[in-house]
Amino acid sequence: MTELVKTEDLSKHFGGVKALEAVEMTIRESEILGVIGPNGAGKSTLFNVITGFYQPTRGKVFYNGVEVTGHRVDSVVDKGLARTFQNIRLFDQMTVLNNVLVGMHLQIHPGIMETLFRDPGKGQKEIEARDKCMSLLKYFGLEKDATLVSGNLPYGKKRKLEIARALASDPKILLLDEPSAGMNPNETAELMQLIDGINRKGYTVVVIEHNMKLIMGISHRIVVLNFGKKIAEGDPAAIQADASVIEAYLGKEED
Amino acid sequence: MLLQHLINGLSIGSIYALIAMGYNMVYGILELLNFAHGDVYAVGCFAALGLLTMGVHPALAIMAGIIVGFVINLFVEKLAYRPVRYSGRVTPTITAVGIAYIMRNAILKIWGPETFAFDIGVRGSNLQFGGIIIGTLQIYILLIAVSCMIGITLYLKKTKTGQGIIAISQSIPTAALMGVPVNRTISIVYGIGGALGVIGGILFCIYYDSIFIGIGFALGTIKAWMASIIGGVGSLKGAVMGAIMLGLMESMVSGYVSTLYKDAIVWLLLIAFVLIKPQGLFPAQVAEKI
Amino acid sequence: MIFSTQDLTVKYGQITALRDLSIILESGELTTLLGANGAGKTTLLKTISGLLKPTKGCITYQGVNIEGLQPDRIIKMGIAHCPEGRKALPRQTVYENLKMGAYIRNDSGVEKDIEYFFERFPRLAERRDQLAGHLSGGEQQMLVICRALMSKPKILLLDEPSMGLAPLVVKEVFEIIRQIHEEGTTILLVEQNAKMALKIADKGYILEVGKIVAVDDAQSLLKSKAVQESYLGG
Amino acid sequence: MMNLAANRKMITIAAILAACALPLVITDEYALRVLNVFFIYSVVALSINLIVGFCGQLDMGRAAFMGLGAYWSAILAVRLHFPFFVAFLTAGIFAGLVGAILGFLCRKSSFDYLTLITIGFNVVCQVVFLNWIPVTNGAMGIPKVPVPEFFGFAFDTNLRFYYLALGFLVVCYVLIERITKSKLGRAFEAIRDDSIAASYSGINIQNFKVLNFAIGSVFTGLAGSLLVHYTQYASPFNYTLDESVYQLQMAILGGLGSLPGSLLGTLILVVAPEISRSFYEYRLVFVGFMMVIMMIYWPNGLLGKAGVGERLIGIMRFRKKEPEEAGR
Repeated sequence: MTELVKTEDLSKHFGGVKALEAVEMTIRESEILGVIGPNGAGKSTLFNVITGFYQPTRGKVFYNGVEVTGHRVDSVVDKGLARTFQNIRLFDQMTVLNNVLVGMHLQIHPGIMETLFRDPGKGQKEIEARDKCMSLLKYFGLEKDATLVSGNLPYGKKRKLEIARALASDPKILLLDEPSAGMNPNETAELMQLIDGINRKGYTVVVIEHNMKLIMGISHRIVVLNFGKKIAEGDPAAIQADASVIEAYLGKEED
Repeated sequence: MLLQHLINGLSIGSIYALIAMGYNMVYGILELLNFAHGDVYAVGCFAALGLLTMGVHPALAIMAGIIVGFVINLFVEKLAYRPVRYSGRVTPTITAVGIAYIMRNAILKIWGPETFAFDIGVRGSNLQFGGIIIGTLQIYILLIAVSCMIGITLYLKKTKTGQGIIAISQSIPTAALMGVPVNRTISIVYGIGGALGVIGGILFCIYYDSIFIGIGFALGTIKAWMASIIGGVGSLKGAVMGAIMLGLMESMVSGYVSTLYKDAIVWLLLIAFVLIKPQGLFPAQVAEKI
Repeated sequence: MIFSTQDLTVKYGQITALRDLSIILESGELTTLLGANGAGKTTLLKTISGLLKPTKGCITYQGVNIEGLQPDRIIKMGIAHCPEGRKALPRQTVYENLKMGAYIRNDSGVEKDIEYFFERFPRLAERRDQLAGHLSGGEQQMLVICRALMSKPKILLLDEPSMGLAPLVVKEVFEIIRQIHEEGTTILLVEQNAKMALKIADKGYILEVGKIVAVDDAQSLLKSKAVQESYLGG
Repeated sequence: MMNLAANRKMITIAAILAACALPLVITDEYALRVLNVFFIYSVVALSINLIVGFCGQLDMGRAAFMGLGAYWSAILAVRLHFPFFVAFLTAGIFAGLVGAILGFLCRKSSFDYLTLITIGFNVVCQVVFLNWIPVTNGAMGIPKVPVPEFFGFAFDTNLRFYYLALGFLVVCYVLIERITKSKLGRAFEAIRDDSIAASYSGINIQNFKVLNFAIGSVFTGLAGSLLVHYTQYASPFNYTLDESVYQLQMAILGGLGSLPGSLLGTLILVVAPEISRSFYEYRLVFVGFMMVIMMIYWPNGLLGKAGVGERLIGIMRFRKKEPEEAGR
């Protein structure tokens, strides 16, 4: 299986706090990779370092064998990556459709002529992009909301829109940061199906989650972090049986 | 000659330091780009002028001016800033611009744009060492500025309210959980900021023997900003250091380059400074969380 | 019953974080509140301590309604909230942090109490004049708990005191909590570390998406499969 | 949807036609003059809206860019005898270049620094206009700036200029509207709403901020140039910080983020001082009160989308404090 992302000795320290310490991990093509660990284990920091938002204190990140350590976020994103955020980050004042169109930023190249000398939204590139975004919104059941201001959407739809926006850039890898936070069990079940469907379309998905039902239900492989270190890696069954994981979550059994 | 410029720069810098301290106390607590700082304290200075011309004893007049600065900032905070305290950055900044214009034009309406003599009857003599002239006034200014700085530092460090202010500047919710009355404490900070501004402003007037509308914005707010850019926005230590460096820089520029372009050159230096050191000399460490 | 909430509903904009939540704290008991991320545990504590305003419902403390009061009033009444994420005041020293904890007190015993905590936690005493931001995670947590106790509360709200701490430090922190409990303080403990919490608790509530799904005494919860499932997906 | 779009187009065309026909009704020279000034300032307000409203960069020094355009154009036309359209177009390019440079210097700066630097830049420009006597003629200003002239046709009456200014406004409006509705405009808005999410959509934030500032400055510079050719006099006292603040209020009054709002806001603030002498006298006080009261009760302006102002909050939330808390 091709390794899309590979990290070597990846470490990130904040002052004296070692948020990540010598993490070696890979993201393989077309898998669903779960990343779990207690609060403060360094999961989000891992995402942030892999995507260039933080500079690692030590170590390297490779995309398809090419080193991207120290690159700006937008140039890393250009390598075929998209993400969602733990606390939803939508463009609150823009319409649902425009949110998704921003997601397509790197795909649309209208040129100055089309921008200045065609009626707004009537350029060929723009129409194609719009059609693509609408079909994406349809897939997420948001087509009726296309003209609404995204800040006014209910919570569940915001979560979906964030995923739709991420997919609009047609990434190779989709990073989901706690997608089920604040969802009720029904919504979570729906989300699981959605993630599975996305993966079946050929996208590689990486999920950070606290919800064990979700992570155990959909992941092909799981990486467990604790105190910034990778403490386990394997398929869901192996992880569930792993003593160090149980300890990290439930606390040590007193003898 | 260099030494003379250093001394002049130091005295004007210490005045800027008082103004910048008042500004940065407020900034440190709410991160508000307080456009109105200078214009608010200018009201206090003009009130002092008004009392002086009515024949009130200078000490009383100055005291009254300081109280006016304190009270006005207190009310402005309550009426204008508190409602927009959590409305992001643009909204409160524009509110502050509005306040600045209200205050400035109130002064213009009452006193007009003229320059007035500001005579409190203290005329210092000059001490001469070799070729260098040190006005006793300069020494007084330095003393007053330094004692204000020490006073504020002690207030913040040693009193309960002072510690509450420091706590609020780190985290409003955490301070609230300790029992710090957030709204009242923030009001006090604004008041102190205004009062410090008036002290600085009046020293300025005494130093130059005159008062005009420009002591608010052009010589106050802008200098406080400049000092903050150099020292690092929101840091008291940075403000003082930045203000003194600003004073020295200005004194050097007008001594060796050009008085005419003093402001422009200083601004250009600052823009260059921002380019090289965008967070100032004493940056506050903030890690963005996503 | 020293404290209770009745039908408490809290909304963040459109999201309902708590829905008709009712809990009861008995005087001197340690009650723990368990649930996944986003279940509303922290929201409940913030609402009790006055940082958030409930949309509906009431909070009763010693027979008085306290919902909607400002935080500084609530701590004066004897409810201290020790927030999650080790919220020490990083730019103040350990000593100043403790003194801040006594902000509402005007009695002369403050210095004595600080000395008491220093005696009890020599690690803090060693760092007395260091900035709190320079302490390790465990030391900060210890400091934050002590700081909350400095107000001499009748009820202590503890939000995830073990979050992000090494196992050994967690043990230490729980030992502190147990001691405080034994000294008679009523405690409401929010934890992800379910087993440890239930071991020292008298009673436990389990929250799911803003609602209580189970309440029982701690021992029965500890034995229940439901707890294990909600945390590790069974 | 189609209907609405078609209607909008009809309304726009009708409005332009009505504006073209207006001089048939209003023949008063004074009123025409006010309208001409209104057209030009509208472009300034639109450019402010593009920078502040669409991209969330609080620029407080727009008047400096007007001045740069004006002085460039005046010097080229008066001293170097360039024809109007060369002076006019290069004024836009010049202002745009300066904007790009300033934007580039501030590309990594936080919100505060950008605001401070635009103010500082305004002060610097004013000092230069006033004191660089060999070039700017100092406090005397540059008189006798030639009226706009295309191929021998001079726009030398208020009526003739009316159509030039109207045409200028229409062209600028259309261009700005197209920019805001293109990929470019979406990128600006994305940066305003959430710059982190924007960078994760592949937007190079620094470049787009510079671009935004440069584009806005081109329009401001053009407006400055046209105004100076209309009034025929470049005065250093027209490009002060006060002027910038007044212009900012034009955009705020109509509603940040609303292009028609900028026209309405400008109309009110250009016409009001002409109608009422006392408004003129107290205009900055009024602006002060308006700013405070609007920010508290009415942050989305006259024509802003309902609720937009409320969400302007999102532009740059305080990160260290949670607004839901303690703020009540």
